[in-house]
Amino acid sequence: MNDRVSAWSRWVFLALPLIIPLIVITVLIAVTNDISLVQRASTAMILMVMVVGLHIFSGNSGVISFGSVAFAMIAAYTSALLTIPVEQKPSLFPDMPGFLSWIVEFSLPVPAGIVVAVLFTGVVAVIVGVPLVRLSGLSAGIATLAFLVVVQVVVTKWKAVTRGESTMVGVPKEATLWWALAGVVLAIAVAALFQVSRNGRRLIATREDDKASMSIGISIPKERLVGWTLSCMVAATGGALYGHYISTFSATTFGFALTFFIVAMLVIGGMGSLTGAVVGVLVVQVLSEFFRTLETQGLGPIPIIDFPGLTEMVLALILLIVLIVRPSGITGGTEVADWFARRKSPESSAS
Amino acid sequence: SSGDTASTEDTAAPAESSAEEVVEEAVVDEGASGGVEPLNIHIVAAKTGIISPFDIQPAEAFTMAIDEINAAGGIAGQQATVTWTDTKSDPALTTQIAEEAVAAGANIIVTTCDFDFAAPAATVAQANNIPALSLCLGDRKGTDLVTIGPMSLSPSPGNAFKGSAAAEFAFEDKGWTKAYVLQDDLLEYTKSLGAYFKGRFTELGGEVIGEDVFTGNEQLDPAANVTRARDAAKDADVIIVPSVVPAATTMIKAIRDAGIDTPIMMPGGAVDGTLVTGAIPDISEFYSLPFACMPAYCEGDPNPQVKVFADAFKAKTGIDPYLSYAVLSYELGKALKAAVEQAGATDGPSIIKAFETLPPTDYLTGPIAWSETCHHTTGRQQRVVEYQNGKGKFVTLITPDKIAAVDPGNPCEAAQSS
Amino acid sequence: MVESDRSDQLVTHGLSVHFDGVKAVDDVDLEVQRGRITGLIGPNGAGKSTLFNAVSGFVPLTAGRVVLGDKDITGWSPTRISQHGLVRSFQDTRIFKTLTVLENVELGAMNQGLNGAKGRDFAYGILELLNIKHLALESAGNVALGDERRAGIARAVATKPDMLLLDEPAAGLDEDETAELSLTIVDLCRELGCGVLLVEHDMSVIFGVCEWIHVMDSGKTIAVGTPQEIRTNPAVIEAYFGKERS
Amino acid sequence: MYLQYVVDAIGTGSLYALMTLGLALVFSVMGLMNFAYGQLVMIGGFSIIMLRQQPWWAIILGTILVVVIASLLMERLAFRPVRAATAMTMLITSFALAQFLQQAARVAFGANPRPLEQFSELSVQYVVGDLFISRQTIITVVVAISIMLALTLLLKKTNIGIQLRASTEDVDMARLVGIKSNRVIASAFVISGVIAAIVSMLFFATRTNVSWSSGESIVLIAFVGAVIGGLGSMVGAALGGFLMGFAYTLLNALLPLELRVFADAFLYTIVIVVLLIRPSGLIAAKGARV
Amino acid sequence: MSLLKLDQISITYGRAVAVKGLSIHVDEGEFVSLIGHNGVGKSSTVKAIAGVVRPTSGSIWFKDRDITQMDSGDILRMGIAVVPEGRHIFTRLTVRENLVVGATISRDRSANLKNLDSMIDRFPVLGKYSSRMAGLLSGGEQQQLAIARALMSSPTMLLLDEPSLGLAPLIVQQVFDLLKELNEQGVSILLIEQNAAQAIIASDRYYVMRTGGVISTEARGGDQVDVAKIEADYLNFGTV
Ligand SMILES: Nc1ncnc2c1ncn2[C@@H]1O[C@H](COP(=O)(O)OP(=O)(O)OP(=O)(O)O)[C@@H](O)[C@H]1O
Ligand SMILES: Nc1ncnc2c1ncn2[C@@H]1O[C@H](COP(=O)(O)OP(=O)(O)OP(=O)(O)O)[C@@H](O)[C@H]1O
Ligand SMILES: [Mg+2]
Ligand SMILES: [Mg+2]
Repeated sequence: MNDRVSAWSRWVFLALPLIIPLIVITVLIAVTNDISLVQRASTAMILMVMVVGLHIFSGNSGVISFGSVAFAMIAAYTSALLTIPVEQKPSLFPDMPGFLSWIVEFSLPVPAGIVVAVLFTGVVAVIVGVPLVRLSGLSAGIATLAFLVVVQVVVTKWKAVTRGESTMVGVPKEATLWWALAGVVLAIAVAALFQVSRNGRRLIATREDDKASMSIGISIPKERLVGWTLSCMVAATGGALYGHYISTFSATTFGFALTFFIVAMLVIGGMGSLTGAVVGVLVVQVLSEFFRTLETQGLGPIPIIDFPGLTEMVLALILLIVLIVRPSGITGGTEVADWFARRKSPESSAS
Repeated sequence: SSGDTASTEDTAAPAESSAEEVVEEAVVDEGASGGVEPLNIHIVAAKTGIISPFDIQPAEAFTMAIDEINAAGGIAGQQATVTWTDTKSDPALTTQIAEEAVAAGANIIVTTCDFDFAAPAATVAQANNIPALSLCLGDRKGTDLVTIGPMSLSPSPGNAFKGSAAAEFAFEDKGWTKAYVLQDDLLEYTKSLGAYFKGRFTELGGEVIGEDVFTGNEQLDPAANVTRARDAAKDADVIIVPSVVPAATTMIKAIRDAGIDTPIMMPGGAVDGTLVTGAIPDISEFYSLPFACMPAYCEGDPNPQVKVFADAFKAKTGIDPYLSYAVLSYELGKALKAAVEQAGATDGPSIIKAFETLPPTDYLTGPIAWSETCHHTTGRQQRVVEYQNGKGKFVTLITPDKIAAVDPGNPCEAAQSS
Repeated sequence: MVESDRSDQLVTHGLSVHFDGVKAVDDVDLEVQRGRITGLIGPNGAGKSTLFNAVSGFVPLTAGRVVLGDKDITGWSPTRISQHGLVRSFQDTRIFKTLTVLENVELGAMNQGLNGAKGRDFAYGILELLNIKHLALESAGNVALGDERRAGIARAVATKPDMLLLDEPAAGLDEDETAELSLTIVDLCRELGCGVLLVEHDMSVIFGVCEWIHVMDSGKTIAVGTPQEIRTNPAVIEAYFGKERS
Repeated sequence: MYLQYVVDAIGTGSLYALMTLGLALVFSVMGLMNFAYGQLVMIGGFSIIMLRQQPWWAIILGTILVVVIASLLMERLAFRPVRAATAMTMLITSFALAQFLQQAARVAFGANPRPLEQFSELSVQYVVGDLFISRQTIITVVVAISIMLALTLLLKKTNIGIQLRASTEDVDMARLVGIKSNRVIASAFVISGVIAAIVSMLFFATRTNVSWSSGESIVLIAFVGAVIGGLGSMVGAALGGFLMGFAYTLLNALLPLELRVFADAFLYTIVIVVLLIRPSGLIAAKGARV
Repeated sequence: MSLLKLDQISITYGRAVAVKGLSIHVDEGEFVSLIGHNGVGKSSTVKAIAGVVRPTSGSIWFKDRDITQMDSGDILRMGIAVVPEGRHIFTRLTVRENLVVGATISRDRSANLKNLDSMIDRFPVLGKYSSRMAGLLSGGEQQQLAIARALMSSPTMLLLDEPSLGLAPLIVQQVFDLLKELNEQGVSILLIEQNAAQAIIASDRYYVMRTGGVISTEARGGDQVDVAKIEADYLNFGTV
């Protein structure tokens, strides 16, 4: 990157090449008014919020987290509890424990519910993060996975508050394509800001070499905690949006399947780069929607493939091939911004 | 259009709305009597993923019913179309597919057998005033008129009914007075079956001498439960295992391997059929309560129509029905025709109203009906099947006298108690 | 770092580090003064790097104390120690490989609050000093070994330490580069006003820049003194230089 | 009864220990946490069904053969190309592979669980005083201990073991000293496949069905066990797997009824605590210094 | 006839050219050193010979066979052993196991054992810590292990990339003595060294390399060479 550019312009280079095309695509899709296209785009962008959230921590710190879906779940449930219409609450939560009985007595508008849910999730993230950020490598992966299991069990079994195995219903279904777009734009903006910030750069240093970063005064737990909290809050935004988008969900919605799917999209896009997070979601979603179209409508000369499981199999195979052909992800861990920067010769910018 | 009648207020307070609806009914009937459009039925159920084993055969049976109806001239003279899109057992995708179905002009949405996976589609249907007919959902929440709304309806009698029926069979027919309940807490389905069994059993004067719980997923480790059962179930007349396959059969096998010979009963129809006889070929002293006794694994169903259905199903799909759930959705298909023809309209509220007022009819396994308060079926003749040496045998028909009073808000409690 | 806060010396008292059975460092008293370059030499495996690790907080002490200025820093975390002005380089560089050389140095500069354009100018200055400015925008993992080592030193220097611990900075440099580096170290010591503790096997560097030399063998101190004294110390010759040199 | 619980727990623990060994061997060889390992167990299950008409020894040999071939193919086609990639990429590759195999099994064998009754003689119980011990438990314990010792010896004492470990650490350098890394790593997959085949026979002996989803969840516990035990040694891995199974069964046995449904939450909370206390596992690998 | 011959090889990394058109050779039984400033491409050359990186053009011949595209294991089996830059010892193997692994290509167990004993003789520290994880050794100790490991394969040709890096002066002397001794026993040597004077004196012949891998000097080495003059030359040639 050019040495003259400020952090601000680095942010612009990082975020805008991702944000602008997304806005353009969204507008084009909205104009077609094709409900199924709108649906697919909304789902993809909400997932993208979660993937970008994961990237903020895992991508920059190099520490695996399988826990981000747990935070999405916490936020989805929190926002649901806050926003379900007051009239429905008594019948949905007849056994709400005393100390939470106030929840039954009011309901917030959805945007407020999402904001409160994200803030609350942030608090949980800090509490969980303080011990967990001390772990690295597979230990961190397993510990975050364990946290996911714990949250899942609690959500599944704490029937009075979460409706247990029963699905959460009555959640206002308000999230639209535009909400999803707003979520993604916000997520990318935040992620890019973090990446060019002092904290973000320090976190990247700890990813490269923990000992060396300590030797120049970087506190690994502190930097990780900042990244972790931010990451969980962005994932939480995705989770809350998801909740208000599908409007009925249960703990299994936020399970291992979603977790691995999100991690896979990050890796396929190229771990360590924000561009990778965005590209990974796009590629995987476009592919899987392509196959779903084949399955339900056929495509031009290709007839409907009505063989349950076949398209999933082929999709998994294609993802496998992508990984084999490009083990470091589609972007190889570079940013769009790097492609601009590479044009300039090092000599000219160093002088 | 006339579909606007069901508003959110109605959803929240179903009891007081009934009077209004009677008034509106006339309006609806008048407005729609002009002619019946062809039905555009969308099945939003899984062909793949974890719930698919429960969805596939019922969806096929439903399609078969509609095919038969079409061959015989259609619904009110119109050919109905059926489209089945795979939800892949994914709730988010389910929402998406349901909305696509609405956009494609569906007038009926058929949802999956499990509440968690059906709810997203049912919610969309409700929001658009389209009937959300479940293939075989047994959970109260799917049909209580409140959780989803009045558009949702199921051909199943519900878990309250099944659990109560099982308790009455155990206590009255078999004279079992001491039960040990080994509860699978994996699903709302398994939990409510257990709860209703216990409720009715103790109401009748039976005693639950012990309880235990397990989670019936793939990593189930039955050892501790079996060890405990060996001790605690010594005096039990019956061990109740409300669970689903494959965990249920793993647990039953472990109990038998441990040398415990006490009768075992599943108070519902999900652990049944070839899923049981295939897995434990020499299973004995096992009882279940399916909706029909399918000839492939069970002899003696009193209704000859069951064999006709099973043969037709085999002829259509190439495999025997491995569970009895297929009969439910088959009956649903037949009842749908009756309802539309009675309503003389294809808008959601009219069809639902017609379902509620259809007279009890024997479509396949005995007379069934729905009512304004209960969107599960009433009057079902639940079968009891006994397995000895790997063979199933029909024992008796049972319709419970009374639904256990364990869940105060259950709108079917009064409707189903005779 | 505020000027008046600066620590004037680093002292170890009876420092020992044992690894199940191996006495890597054994009862070492060492003193490094600010503004002066102290050499630490000894045969391979003498315990020099371990002493670095102990002082900078990377391995726990078995016994003894480490005092930086007026603070007892025994048991502090590496982060805290480096924030208090004691910064070390690594024998195997530990450069941030996927970052550019410049970014490596900028990260060092952040330790004393230099960020943004200020940090970058400062970093360029240090790269210039170490003669690797032309590599500023290269990925640090792609530069040749000698350059990588200089980048590592630059990164440590950018933190503006009070005490700078350099582990074999000249390894992998050829003779004229080594000579140049020696001069740079002297400059650094003078300009930054820091104390330098230097581990090096290249005697031209040690005798060229050190005012004071500490010699270890098998974890123990075997000699301390001026370059003249050490050069002729028979124990040091025996253990370290080899007979040919004398 | 408490003693009986301990016996039960030892049985479960040993099965997971065995599973973890197969996982840990591949990890120690190429730093790969093979999520698709569970699918090998599933493949084992289906091959038992396919071979059900054969005599028992043919089922055993056939299953081992099928699973070993599957394991080798995995290595050759999916993992070799990503060997140089990050641990994360390898993990996700194995995840994609697992998905693929699951769906392939779904296509090949249908959505429903397939009944399976082979090896059910293994669940015969012996009565020793007050205790019931199944044949399966005894065999599992014996097999797990022998395989653990055999693998430890293999890795520590034989040339191939040393070459295996060398290849893990630095494939380029291993080539430079003349190690045929491809062959060496493939041999680890063969062993891992044999273990998976044995696991599948022992595991399905107590089950009644095999389905396309059979392999998914069991691998998770083994996964966690491997990390808790510390991936540095076979003993550590086996210990970790064993403790997971052991603790799981004991929690199920000893928690009061109301808390029993939270058993998983307790187990995984313990996992987190253990990791916080010993981040690199109970038996940590040595070899890293500053 | 040369034993090892590099003919016009070029090596590039992405867009960066590390070596361009380099031709050098080592004759049978010869001790040749290759010196040059930082980053001129010495290590890249070694890696190309060893088969770790592939030259973009040119060819490498050993014992009259083209080894340019050969697998590094096969190159070793032909008799070329490498002490790589940065040691690359196997940190999670014990010291002894590192040595054993060095003898992978030889099936003669007794010869290997003898070899192992003689290495431990040479480098006593390796004997002292033989059952310790190699990653725990000090830098210089690891360097000694890397040299010893390469010798375990009884090579006919030895490539050494800065073997004296991190070694104490006394040990450096020992290593040079060892190299001379091996050379006298018929092992051909290509040595890369920063310690130019010592390398030149030890070798029969030396090359000075400049940026981009161009050879600026090829001259005779040996005891009688005027080191001061060479150093002066070297400085001149090295400065681009
Ligand atoms: N973590 C450890 N565990 C066990 N032994 C260790 C550890 N760290 C260092 N040692 C041993 O302590 C001794 C001193 O090592 P150290 O690295 O301090 O030597 P050094 O003086 O820096 O040598 P060199 O000049 O070769 O770098 C060595 O014998 C080494 O093997
Ligand atoms: N992996 C790589 N990617 C890109 N450039 C590289 C890579 N490795 C080396 N280079 C470049 O190739 C050139 C030659 O590097 P090489 O390591 O061969 O030099 P060297 O002569 O061994 O230097 P030194 O004496 O410092 O070890 C350097 O300019 C270096 O920046
Ligand atoms: Mg050292
Ligand atoms: Mg080099």
